[in-house]
Amino acid sequence: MKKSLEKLLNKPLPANPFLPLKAVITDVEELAPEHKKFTFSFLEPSACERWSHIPGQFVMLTVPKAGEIPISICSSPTRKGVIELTVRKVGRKTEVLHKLGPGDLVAIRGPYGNGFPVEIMEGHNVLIIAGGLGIAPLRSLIWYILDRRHLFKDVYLLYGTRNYEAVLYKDELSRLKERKDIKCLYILDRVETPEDEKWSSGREGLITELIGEVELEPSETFVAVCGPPVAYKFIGKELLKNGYPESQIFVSLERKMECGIGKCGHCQIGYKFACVDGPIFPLWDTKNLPEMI
Amino acid sequence: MRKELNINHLTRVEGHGAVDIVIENSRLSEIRLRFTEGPRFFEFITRERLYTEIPKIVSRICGICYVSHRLASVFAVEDAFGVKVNRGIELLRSLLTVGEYLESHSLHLYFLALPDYMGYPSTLLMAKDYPNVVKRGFKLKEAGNRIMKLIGGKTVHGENILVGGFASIPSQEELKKVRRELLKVIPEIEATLFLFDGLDYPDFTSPHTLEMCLNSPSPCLFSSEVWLSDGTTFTKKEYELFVREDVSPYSTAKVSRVKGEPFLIGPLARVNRLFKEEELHPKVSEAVKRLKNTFPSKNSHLANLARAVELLDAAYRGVELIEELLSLYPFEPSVEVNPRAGTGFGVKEAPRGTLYHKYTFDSSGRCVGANIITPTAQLQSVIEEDLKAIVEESLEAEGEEIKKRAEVLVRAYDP
Amino acid sequence: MEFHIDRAKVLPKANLWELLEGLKKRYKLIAPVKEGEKFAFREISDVSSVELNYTRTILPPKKFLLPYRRERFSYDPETMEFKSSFKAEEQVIFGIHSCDLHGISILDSIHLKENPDPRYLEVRRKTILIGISCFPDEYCFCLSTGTAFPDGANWDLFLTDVGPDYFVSIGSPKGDEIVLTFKHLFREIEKEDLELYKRSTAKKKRAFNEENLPDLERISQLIELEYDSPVWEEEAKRCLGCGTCTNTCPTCFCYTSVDVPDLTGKEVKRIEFITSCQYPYYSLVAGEHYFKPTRTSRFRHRYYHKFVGYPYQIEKLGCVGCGRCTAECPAGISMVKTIKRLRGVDEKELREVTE
Amino acid sequence: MVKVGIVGLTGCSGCQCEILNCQDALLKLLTLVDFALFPLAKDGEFDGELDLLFVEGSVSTFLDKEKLLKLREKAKILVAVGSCACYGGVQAQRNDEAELEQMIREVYGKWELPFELFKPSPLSDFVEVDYFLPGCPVDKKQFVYTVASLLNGVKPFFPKLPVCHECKLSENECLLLKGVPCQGPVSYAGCGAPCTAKGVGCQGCRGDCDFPNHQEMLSLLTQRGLSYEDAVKFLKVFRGNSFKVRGLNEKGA
Ligand SMILES: Cc1cc2nc3c(=O)[nH]c(=O)nc-3n(C[C@H](O)[C@H](O)[C@H](O)COP(=O)(O)OP(=O)(O)OC[C@H]3O[C@@H](n4cnc5c(N)ncnc54)[C@H](O)[C@@H]3O)c2cc1C
Ligand code: SF4
Ligand code: SF4
Ligand code: SF4
Repeated sequence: MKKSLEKLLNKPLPANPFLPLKAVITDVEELAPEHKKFTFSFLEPSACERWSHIPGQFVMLTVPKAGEIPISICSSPTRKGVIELTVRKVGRKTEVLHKLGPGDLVAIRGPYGNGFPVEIMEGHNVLIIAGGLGIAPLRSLIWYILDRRHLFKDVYLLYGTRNYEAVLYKDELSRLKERKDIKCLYILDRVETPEDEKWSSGREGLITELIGEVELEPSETFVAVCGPPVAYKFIGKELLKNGYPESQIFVSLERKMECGIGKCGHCQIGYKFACVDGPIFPLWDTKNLPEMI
Repeated sequence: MRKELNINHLTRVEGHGAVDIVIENSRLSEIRLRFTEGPRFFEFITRERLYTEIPKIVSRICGICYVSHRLASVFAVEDAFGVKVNRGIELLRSLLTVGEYLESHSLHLYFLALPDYMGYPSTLLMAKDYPNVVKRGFKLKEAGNRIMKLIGGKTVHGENILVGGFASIPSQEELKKVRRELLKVIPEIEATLFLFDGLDYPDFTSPHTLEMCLNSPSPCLFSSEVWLSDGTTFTKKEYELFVREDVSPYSTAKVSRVKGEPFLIGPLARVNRLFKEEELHPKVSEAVKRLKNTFPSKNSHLANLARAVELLDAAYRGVELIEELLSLYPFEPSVEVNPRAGTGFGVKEAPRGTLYHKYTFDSSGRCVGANIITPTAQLQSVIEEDLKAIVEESLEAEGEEIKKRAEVLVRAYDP
Repeated sequence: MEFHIDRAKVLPKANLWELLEGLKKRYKLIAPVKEGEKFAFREISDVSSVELNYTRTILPPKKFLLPYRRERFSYDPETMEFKSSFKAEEQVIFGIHSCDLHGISILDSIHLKENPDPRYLEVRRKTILIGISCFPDEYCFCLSTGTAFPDGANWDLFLTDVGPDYFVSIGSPKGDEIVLTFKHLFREIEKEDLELYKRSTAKKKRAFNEENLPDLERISQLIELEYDSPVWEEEAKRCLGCGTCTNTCPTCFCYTSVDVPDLTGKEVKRIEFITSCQYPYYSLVAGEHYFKPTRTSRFRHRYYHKFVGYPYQIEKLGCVGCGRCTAECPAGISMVKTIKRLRGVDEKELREVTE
Repeated sequence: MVKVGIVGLTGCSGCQCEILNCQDALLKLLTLVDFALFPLAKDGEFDGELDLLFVEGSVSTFLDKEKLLKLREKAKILVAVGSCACYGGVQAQRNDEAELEQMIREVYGKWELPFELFKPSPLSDFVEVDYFLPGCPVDKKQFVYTVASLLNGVKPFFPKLPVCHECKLSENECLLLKGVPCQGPVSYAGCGAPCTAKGVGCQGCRGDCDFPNHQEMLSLLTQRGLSYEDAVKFLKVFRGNSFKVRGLNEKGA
């Protein structure tokens, strides 16, 4: 028998990585039609203490009776004790979740995935690009950066949505606009109502249009992108055109997942697993990972 | 004064039926039994299909007696092609029929008929008060289901019932298990027999004069000869000469008559024949001696008791069939089938009555013509006659009561 | 001179049945049996049904380590208390061919290394693997994948047929224990046995037909470079997407999990069932978006995962050359032929080269 | 209590029979739901709202249609049970081959009938159907799972895997490889492949799996002794109403 296997077989039984922790919903906020932000707290106080994550990581959330779903953490690790998840109602399990309210029990395991390389990003400019629900994991990054603002150079946030109604974290993002330490550019697919007008200052179009307006030295900048799968191709192209290095552009990818820890296979992207090797990938990987975007 | 009584949906029957009764000046002026179920064009959809598809398609005529439809069509195809199966295949087919009777008769007795006599709208609702009776119903059904699943592959529409035999056959161990199970349900069937003997059947004499069934000591054993209670017998090839079908002016089922008369088929006709000809299985005969009701009978309601008698027959036959089967192992699960042009006939006793299939094939084995006569069609006129009689007897009663009596009667036929 | 090595013994063929009887008494014994024209690993109740000269079973012995359908947990949706009903049994899987042992070795890497699965670990610990030598048929290509022989990786005993006897290699302390328990059935090795053993190895190698072997040299690179080859689409046209290739593969491990509530809603079972990358829903995410939308992309993915993915993840090829995916494919699609086509060698040419 | 209805239109009652075979589930359900409408097993008409309605059978008569439309209005959730309700059933297999008039003439010998008919059609031709449980008959386990899920407020999950999946995992010898015509590769699993376990090829009673490769299926069937025409008819027995050889699987190529 090989030594390596002998070692593996003789290890004490590990804790079951599939066993989630009980958590309770403490708050639900309706952000936009079909989009709700849920705040959770673990029932066991020590679990709250122990919890920490990196922006960009996700959890496996058990929706009682319906099943487990992978959801990005949208709260920042710098704010201890709470986990916030923003969930769009798209199907079987999310529908059931949307019916739950404060006091209801769920179960959570994680955090999983690699998260954004925040430590490497320190000391650099950061450009954050969010499309639609993609703002969720990036919200975690935004607050992480803002809470440790001194560690980073200039920060930009580009955010595109369908219209004002679909904008998530409306208050929070409006307030960010006021701040001096982050530059926010918002755009809408359609500007129709006065609210739309106010939100994007009348800007209508695709998020790619904003990239050219960013005043950052590309080689000194890390880019974090999250949005619908179809958007990556265009955003990537535009970023490269503007001189951002491929190895400094990070995208968050979504795949079907059943386990979160590299066992079920559903999330394979080329030779990598989105759950353990991702969900954050440098754009450079697109060259090597067919079907990535 | 004109009174119209309509039963728009007969409940607790397998098909869809309605009864219209018109009473004028305290006299029955019109009565109609209508089958409202949509036609499914079986004689049409079997056309141009290969002979191998026929049993599968006609299986879908009825989900409760699919074994009979499948086998009747298989007999017809084999008749057309001159196929002779071996004894083992024949016995397995009989055993399948045992399964079908156990399931179909116990379904009818416990789930469709029994609530009428126990005063419940449904057997399911009896479960609280009579859990054991309900469970016995399930248990008997299950015994039949297991046999059908074992041989046919599924409980309903098992696909392993083919022209020429079977794709595979059960092992001896599996058959022995079935035998053990059959022996175990025999006491339950006896209990059923006495339960149904003890029920309060309405006094009723059906006006029909003619009864018909296959000439065989058990519906689980096959025959190609048809028996009429007036002493006539004829072969399956002559079926259409005797049983004449007409399109009904108000029902989706066709109407049949023999010698211009309505005629009784089904469990009561079969059991009546066995008594008349003294052909009852000896073990069944023993049990039947202890019953308070007697056969032959013209009380249509006793079809229910006749079903219970047949259940017992089926179980005993099943045990015997398995014994013979075990002595035949190993045998070929199927025989070769070579299609040729021609017409074939198949008759079989389905749980609710005699069934007739006829197909004509071209030389490559594609169907070019079909005729299927179902028990429901053949029962239509005899049930109508019965209804007429029962309504005339009940003219004094309340409308609801008349309806109720009519329903119970129709249900006894399990159309 | 007395010849003696501790890592091997000789089991005279006649003694095998007694060994199996003995094992059956102590453990759940699993071994190949014949079913129809094919073979399957089954729990054995009568050792005389064990089939020693089988080609390949329809399903690999994987099913006794990772059941195709298993309950991960059950839980009470009110309290969110999770319960695992998982139990591992002491079992012996007897008669595993070398390729399947390598297959298990791949599963070991997946389930024991990163994020180890305690369920797998427990089963694995309680399972004794006894291999047996074999000869290739036209579908086997384990010589190319380097899995034709057990390399001392993960089994307990390995029986090599050397004519009158089995040459028994001992791979683990557990294997040793078995030999000790049944001492009387084994004898020491003699020099001739070693000769016979070597000869049988050579004999197996020679039994492969070059035509049935793919060239797997730098296979990862080949698959990557030929990513856009028309061969994929041509082969995929015939693919039914039935999933047989992955379901029968000793190294495939993908599964889907669903929560199944009972009628009363008091208990929910979380069921994992094996699935296949060949099924469209496998890569379906919200918005009806299929990441592998075409038959071609699904077809290609299997090769990609086996020959690029596994090497990246666990530094081993994901294929052990057992030939099941080819032998069982209803459409007759052959892994070896696809690889040969990708290499641009068509069979006629190949014959010309070898002639 | 949750009100459940189980009704049949034009079909063989095999599905309702199969439902009655779910002994354990039924006995449990009796304490959980009210079978408000179940004509096969229960008396009484019911006109109220239904939480959960299971409909068996195809729509072939005017009466069927009326009944279905009325029931749809009363039912919060409508589940089509069995292949007749989901696809039209065997009776719809030649819908594309002939006019209604011809069908009626061949069966009744005349065209004028006292009732209005149309070609056997699936429920979804007339009303919105929430869930489909195909199969001829419906599978017991799937039925119970569906009821359990819906009672718990969760939608049931039915990936449309091919029958080969269940067939292979039951470790059956592949029939196509033995030369027996089998529709497993293009048919929707969920039955547990009972037919192939008996050595009978899958007859496709549950309709198509996701993105079926009909072209290759047909060519495999013709290699197993069926003429192309017979092979098409073989596939059409249960999918006649929806089956088109070309153009059905654009996504699959
Ligand atoms: C790393 C990661 C992070 C995510 N973060 C968020 C987030 O922050 N907010 C959010 O709303 N959604 C997020 N998602 C997507 C979310 O997991 C799916 O929308 C959810 O699982 C759908 O479940 P459902 O039962 O409601 O949908 P279903 O009814 O099951 O199906 C709807 C669609 O979702 C797909 N889907 C089903 N299960 C999964 C699964 N386990 N993983 C991915 N897709 C699936 C189905 O294929 C189908 O197309 C994330 C997904 C991943 C992989
Ligand atoms: S890919 Fe095919 S040959 Fe290779 S291990 Fe899997 S089933 Fe065997
Ligand atoms: S027998 Fe049919 S269902 Fe089973 S694997 Fe072969 S083709 Fe698929
Ligand atoms: S194997 Fe095919 S024919 Fe048989 S039940 Fe399943 S889907 Fe229907």
